Amino acid sequence: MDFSYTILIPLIPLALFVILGLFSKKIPASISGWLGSLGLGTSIALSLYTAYHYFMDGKLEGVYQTFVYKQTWLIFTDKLHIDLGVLIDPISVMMMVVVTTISFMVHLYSRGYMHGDDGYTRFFAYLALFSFSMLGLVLATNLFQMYIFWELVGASSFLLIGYYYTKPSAVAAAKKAFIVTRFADLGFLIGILLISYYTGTFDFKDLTSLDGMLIAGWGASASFMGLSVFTWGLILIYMGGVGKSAMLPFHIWLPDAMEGPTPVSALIHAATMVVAGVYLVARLFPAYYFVEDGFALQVVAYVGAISSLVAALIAVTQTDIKRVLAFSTMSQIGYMMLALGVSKYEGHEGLGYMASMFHLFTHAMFKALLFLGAGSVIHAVHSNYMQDMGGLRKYMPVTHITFLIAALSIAGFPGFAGFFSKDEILVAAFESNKLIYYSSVLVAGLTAFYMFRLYFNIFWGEDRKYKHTPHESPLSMTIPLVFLAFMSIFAGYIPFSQFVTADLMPFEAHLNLPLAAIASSVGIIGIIIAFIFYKKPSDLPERFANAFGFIYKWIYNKLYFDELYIFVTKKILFGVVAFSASWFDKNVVDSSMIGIGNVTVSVSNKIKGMQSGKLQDYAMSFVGGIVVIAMVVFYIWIN
Amino acid sequence: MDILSLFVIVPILIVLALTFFAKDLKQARLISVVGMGIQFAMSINLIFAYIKERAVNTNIMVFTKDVVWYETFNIHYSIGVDAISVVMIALTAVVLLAGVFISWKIDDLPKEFFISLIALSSGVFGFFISTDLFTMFVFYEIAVIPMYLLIGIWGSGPKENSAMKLTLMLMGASAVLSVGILGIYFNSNADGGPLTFNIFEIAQVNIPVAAQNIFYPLTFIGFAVIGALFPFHTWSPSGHASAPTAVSMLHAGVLMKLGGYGVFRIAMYLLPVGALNWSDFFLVLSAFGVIYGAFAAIMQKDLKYVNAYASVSHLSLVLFALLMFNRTAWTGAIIQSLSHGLLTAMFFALIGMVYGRTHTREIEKLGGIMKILPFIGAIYVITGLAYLGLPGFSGFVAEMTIFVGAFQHPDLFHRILTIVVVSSIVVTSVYILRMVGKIMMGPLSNEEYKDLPKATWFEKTGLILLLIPVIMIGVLPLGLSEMLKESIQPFLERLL
Amino acid sequence: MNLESFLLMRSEIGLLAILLLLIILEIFSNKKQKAAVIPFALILLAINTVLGFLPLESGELFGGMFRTNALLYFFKTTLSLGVLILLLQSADWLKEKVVDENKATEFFILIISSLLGTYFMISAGDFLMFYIGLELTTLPVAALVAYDTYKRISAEGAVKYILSSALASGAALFGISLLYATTGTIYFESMAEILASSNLAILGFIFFFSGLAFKISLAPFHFWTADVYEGAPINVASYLSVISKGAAVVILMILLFTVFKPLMPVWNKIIYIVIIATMFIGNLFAIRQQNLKRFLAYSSIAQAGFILLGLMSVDQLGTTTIVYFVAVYIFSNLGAFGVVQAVSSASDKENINDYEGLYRTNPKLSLLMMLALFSLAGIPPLAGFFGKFFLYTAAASQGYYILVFIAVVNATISLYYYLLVVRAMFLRQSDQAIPYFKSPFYMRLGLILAAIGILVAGVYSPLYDYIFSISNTFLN
Amino acid sequence: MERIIFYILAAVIILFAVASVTSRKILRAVIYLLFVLIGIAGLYFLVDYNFLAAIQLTVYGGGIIVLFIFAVMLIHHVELVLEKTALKKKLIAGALSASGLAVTLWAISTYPFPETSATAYSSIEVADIGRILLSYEDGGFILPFEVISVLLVAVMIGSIVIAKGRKLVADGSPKTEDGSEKLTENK
Amino acid sequence: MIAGISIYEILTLSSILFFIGIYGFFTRDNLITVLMAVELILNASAVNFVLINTYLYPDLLQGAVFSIFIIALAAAETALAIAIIINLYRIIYSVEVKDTEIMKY
Repeated sequence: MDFSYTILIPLIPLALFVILGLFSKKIPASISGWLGSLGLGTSIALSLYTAYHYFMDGKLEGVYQTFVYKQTWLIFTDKLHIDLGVLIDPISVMMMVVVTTISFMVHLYSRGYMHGDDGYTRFFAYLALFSFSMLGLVLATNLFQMYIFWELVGASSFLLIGYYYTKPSAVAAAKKAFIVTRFADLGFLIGILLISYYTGTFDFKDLTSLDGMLIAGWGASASFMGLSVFTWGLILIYMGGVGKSAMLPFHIWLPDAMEGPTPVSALIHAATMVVAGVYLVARLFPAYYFVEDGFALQVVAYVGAISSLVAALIAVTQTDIKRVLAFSTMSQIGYMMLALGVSKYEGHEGLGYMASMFHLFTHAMFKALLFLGAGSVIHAVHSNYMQDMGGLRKYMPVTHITFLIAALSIAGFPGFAGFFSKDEILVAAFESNKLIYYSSVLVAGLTAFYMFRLYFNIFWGEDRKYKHTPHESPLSMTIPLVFLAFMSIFAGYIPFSQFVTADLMPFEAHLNLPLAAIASSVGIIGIIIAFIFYKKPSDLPERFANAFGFIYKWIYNKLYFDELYIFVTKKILFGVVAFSASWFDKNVVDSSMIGIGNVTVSVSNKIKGMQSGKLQDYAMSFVGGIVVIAMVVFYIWIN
Repeated sequence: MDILSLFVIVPILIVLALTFFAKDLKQARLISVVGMGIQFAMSINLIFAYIKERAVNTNIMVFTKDVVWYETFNIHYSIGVDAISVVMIALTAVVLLAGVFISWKIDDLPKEFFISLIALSSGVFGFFISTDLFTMFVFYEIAVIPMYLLIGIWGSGPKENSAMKLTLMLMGASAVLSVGILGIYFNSNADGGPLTFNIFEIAQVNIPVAAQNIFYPLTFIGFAVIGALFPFHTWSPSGHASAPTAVSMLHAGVLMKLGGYGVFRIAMYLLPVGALNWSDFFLVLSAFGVIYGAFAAIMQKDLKYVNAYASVSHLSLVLFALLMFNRTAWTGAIIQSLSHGLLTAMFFALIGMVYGRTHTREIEKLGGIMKILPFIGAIYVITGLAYLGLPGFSGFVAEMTIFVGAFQHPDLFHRILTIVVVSSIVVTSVYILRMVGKIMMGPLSNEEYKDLPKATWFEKTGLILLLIPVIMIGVLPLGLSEMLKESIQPFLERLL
Repeated sequence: MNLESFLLMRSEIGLLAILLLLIILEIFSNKKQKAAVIPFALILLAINTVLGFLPLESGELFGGMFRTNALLYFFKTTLSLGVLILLLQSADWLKEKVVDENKATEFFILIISSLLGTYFMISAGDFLMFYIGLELTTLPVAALVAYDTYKRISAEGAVKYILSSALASGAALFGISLLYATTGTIYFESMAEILASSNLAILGFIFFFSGLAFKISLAPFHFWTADVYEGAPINVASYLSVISKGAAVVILMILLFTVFKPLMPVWNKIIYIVIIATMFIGNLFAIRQQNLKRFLAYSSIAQAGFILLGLMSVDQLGTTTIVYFVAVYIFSNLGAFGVVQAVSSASDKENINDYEGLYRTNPKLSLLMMLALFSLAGIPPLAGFFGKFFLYTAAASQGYYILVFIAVVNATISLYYYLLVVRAMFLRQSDQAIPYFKSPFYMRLGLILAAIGILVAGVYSPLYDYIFSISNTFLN
Repeated sequence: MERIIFYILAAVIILFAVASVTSRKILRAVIYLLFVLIGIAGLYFLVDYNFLAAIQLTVYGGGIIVLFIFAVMLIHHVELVLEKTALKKKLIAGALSASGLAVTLWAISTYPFPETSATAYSSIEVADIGRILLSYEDGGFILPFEVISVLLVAVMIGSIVIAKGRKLVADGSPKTEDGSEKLTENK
Repeated sequence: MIAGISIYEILTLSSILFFIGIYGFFTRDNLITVLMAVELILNASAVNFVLINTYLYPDLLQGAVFSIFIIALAAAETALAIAIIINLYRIIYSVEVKDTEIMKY
């Protein structure tokens, strides 16, 4: 079977980017939107075809095969070289579909949303760049290729967040996103260096092969602080994932990233880029699982669980709807992480892995939908804040319905996509770690609560004083909504375990009814509470918030993470390290160099008296010179 | 006339043409552009000629030529190139041509400006083609001294002091270097045979270890000062800040590369034992320089200072990589030299354009320029991203090659230092984004900036000239890196 | 001894002939005709210089009192060329003397007799000839220092010069007498055979050395230099700094390498210390100078320190390098002094400050000045670089790396003050810049010759190789 | 006998030399110098070098001393009394001279001069001197003899040029005034 | 050859004379007296030459002839020096050493 044509899937957006980027001034807005959508349309068609092709025929003796097409790009040493290419296996195909789908939807949507914007063409160029980078990341054949596209994704995210570059907050957010993720990527890079040093390869195939150097040989490697260096390497690589996926403690950039245009948030910060961390762990899953008995994987699980819980809590308190969604995203990605973390490898044991990917898939659909819906709302009312919204269901029926579907889906309402994927995660957690399971259930409830808090606040309640009457968005924006709503319902019925598994062998997954019941009831309780609190305006939420007092405040302020970071960066890194470096440079290093010159000049001034202008002084020094030289010489001579 | 000597002779001819025929600015820049254009074409030609020649010629150096100069001292005018010199020559030609374009509108003493610039270039070219220590040293000093006039006459701010500091520190370093060179020379007959300045003849000799230990640091420091080795880098920030745009470009882009090149080709190649014995000491210095330069750059208020400290950081990385003693790191070091040369030249060009329009370089006073000057803004952002090592640009290739190479060092201490150095990429992104974010993005800081003139065609030409190789290296690095690796082989054989 | 052997003294006889012709001219010409004395003398000297390029045998005359060989002969020609350039540069100044004071011919007579003195000094085969040559070099110049008889500083400089040099030559003479006491001969060759290391011989050597060190202006025997240069007319200062210093260096080298070779362990150390002291003193004083003549005086002191580096290598390399450097140094210094002279005669300004903005009014002069200063500082591709580098090489060839290191540090310091002048000319702009002026023909010719020397003497390696090929003649 | 004469002469030379460099009356100093020179001539007589002694007396006594006296009289009136030299200067100068002398004497005293035998010694005849002075063979001094004549001419011309009266410029005001005025400020 | 007097005594005498001259050079306030001190210095050397010649190397007359030249040179030097001093006197009406200090540093 030949999948080499898949290389076109990322290359089409690249071509788009080059064309739109180089000629952004020349191409009229109307054309560039269509051009972008068309390009992505081709990509999605290709990737769907690939998916079909692969999942139908990609098996050999019941195991999904991995296809690799690559070209050497840069050679470091005899063993280490960077290849660029495509790697076709279940998760990459699945991700490819997700990325092209969402990207295509966002392209379509943006044609309406960005209408009339100055940098319309530029926007589409960035989108194309992002799609290219993300696809390159997804299809990476080795760690370094992934790192390359990882960075590119970061950069396009920077460009897109900072799209409204005249807005200081957008610039700050873009910078923050870039720098925070870059700091995390530092870990990624060092991890790559560590792993590649000991294994002599970047290649995913070698790294995840069960008898490869990494998995088979970790026990023999050196250890550091009680852990194998391989474990350290994996943890460091995971640090990159933590950064990109906005897990604790590198999550702080994600809420701010909402400064970007809303379609961007849907594409990057909900559906695709932020799951890169999940994808990274999934990509290296055998390594995480087998090295040092899965210690690194446990780290993944706990980071995921904690992030998911913390994010859910914070989401409850936020009033900016995009921020609510951002924290929700973080929480859901935590879910995926923890699912991976609790997963095992073989057969049905690998349920968590499957669940994680499944959730990734469904989440992409409904979260994109939520964002696009939110975008539609924002587009209508020109505000991000809940207090500026209310009763919009009358004005925006399509948005309202699709938003509701998405909310139900994310809340895990039975029958919707989210229900199925979330259930699998809970089952996996239940089977392996009870603590994580309970926290996940709690998160499920919280999720339902804050989603419906959002929903009721926006679409129910009283009308606010709108500057002009809100109206439904144009067709170009609603069509993607409808499509995604469709997906948010029916994606759940895809038999994912047939396609995506840890050991590449399909297995039968069944709904675990008791656990599903618990989860959905918790979700429904959340919805009901939200209904009570927010269906009609009341002072209940306020009283509730007051009852929790400083805890509420603490959570509302996102646990003061931002402040902590600002303290560390501004006060310590800038204020102390950077300041002292530049002070030291100016006052010690430079001064000492100048000082050498000054000393020379001042010595020169000090000794000017030697040249007294007196003839007899000169004579004395003349004779003195003779006498001194003679004495010195004789002194040496006598000895 | 052979293909290499032309690189020295053409600039001299241009200087003469300028001296005698240029009457005003127009003629001066016409002659310069044509001359530098020829030079540029020659350098492109050289690359292809080199590839062709390399296929049939396995000597270390190709296009060699040897003319006895000072018979008494066995000084020869001997030239030749390997891949390292070829790419450096190409870099020089590109930056020079771009520099001439950027200096299109120099108003004060234009003829003299171009003369100094081009005289300097003949030194640089000569330096890169020499395979004789003495000749190389001569060209090195020729390259350094016009700097004084270039900064002193056409600079800005405290130009006189900066120019003086720069010249004295660099010439002081070259003075130290001359002692090192003499030390090498007088030990070049250790195995019998005549004293020689020829690099490859010396490389056949086992210089006594005691001598290597003494002369290696002298030679190293002599070259490394111009490569911005901490703590001898302080000439660089003030010098760059005061220099006119094209000069900053040329200096940071090309001249500072002489340091790394010299360290590699002379100090390390000729004194391998000394290099090994001293490596830890200089390694720590250069690693410190990487981090230190990056942090110092964060706090700078003047755009050029930011870039100057960034150069300190990036060039310390070159030295760091050179001291890692393996092929990959060395390849990385050379690519880093190239990449930094192009990128920093772009940065200085851009800063010059912004300064030329707004008459300020203070970060605090600038803001939102992108809105007014979209082309400059876009290139600025691209340059910034490339500078902080974004894939697809040369910086990434260079840094990654260095990091991967350095991390292959079998010694744990070296690997730990590598990790420390790697972390500089975060600091780099901090200062780059801070700078880009502040001056290009955000609201317009000053209403007066609304009517700033757009980028002119020659400015665009200059920038694009530099950008093309940056992207070419970034996208397709394999050919370059393989070409360099081949030329690194002799170093490998001698040092390890 | 036959008549043909007098050909060995060709250069001396030539100068003597010029002297006589000038005296005759002075006696038999009226005031108007005296203006012709300048071109006349210049042409004569030029002929003598050109004749110097003809090859000459080496040999001895007068029982070894006069010896010559290719190297000495070459050096004499170089000195002659130097004087020619110097006279060209002073022709303008001299015209004034002819008009106002009727003193041009005397100037030529004095300077040529002093040149003759240097010839005899370096060709000397015994201490008596050496001593007379030394005095003949010194005394006419003393008169020349006071040549501007109405200037107080000239008079003062002359007094300092004549008295100091009397002291110095007295000391040298005393040293010679002590050396005579230990060896019983005043002939170089015999003394070289007999001289053995002893306290008295060393003391004699030190006294003797101080006399030459005075001429070369080595610390601590250098104090007269600055005052005398400042007081003297520029061309006389120029003469002192290039011709008489260069000749003294060469004879010092010859004596050290031949006669005093047995004392080498001693004089090596002395020279070592003296080099360091001289370079530092010269440089540290030069930094603060405002008056260009004084500035160049200190610079020439520092240069003297550099020259001595060549003495550290007691072989052909050292010899060649010293002769070569002196030749190069003559060109460089004449270039610098020439510009000072040109500017001074056009505007009467001699301070560095006055040179501000000079490039914009007089670009060619400034350029030459820069070349000359860069050559002195040792910047390639100018001649001075090669000279200096070879001096380092000579010292390093004997393993004196520390000394070379100190020297290069000093070279950097010296670059600083040379750049101060460049800064004034090129970097600064001034409203009171010296206005444009066109130098007279002779001056331009002199400057161009110096410039050619600066530009060519380094890059054109056969010069050095030629000196090398002839410099073994006196060591063996 | 000769020994005593020598000591007397030595005493005369040293005493008058000291007197000559310390006397505050300038003309007296010149006369003391004359005595020193005469004493030295006496030494020459002692070793039978009469020719040189004669030259010493004529050139020095007859030439140089007279020159000095003329100079003194040209510049000052005869009875000029010099200022007292500062003690500090005297002390430094004395110490320096004394240490120089000490070093010199030490070096001389440590040198093993060969014992001289009176037999080898013969008095220096004027004829020998003359022959040597004009001989161009080995050991002849014709060349210095000639060269010194050039020197004397040059010095003579030099002295004349300097001593020659200044020409006045057309308007009659000597250049000296502004020349020296201006330059005195020029420190 | 002076009976009973060794070369050491001769050299001692001339050295003393030499350093008296040096001392005079250092201390005299008047240029003419300084010049006189120089004469002492030169005479010390001349004495040396003559007496060393007669004491140690009497078979050749090098020292003796040398001293003749010394005297001649001393005369020339003195003449020139006096001319220069008088020239100075005509400008500043002083021959004091302390008046020749305007050039310094």
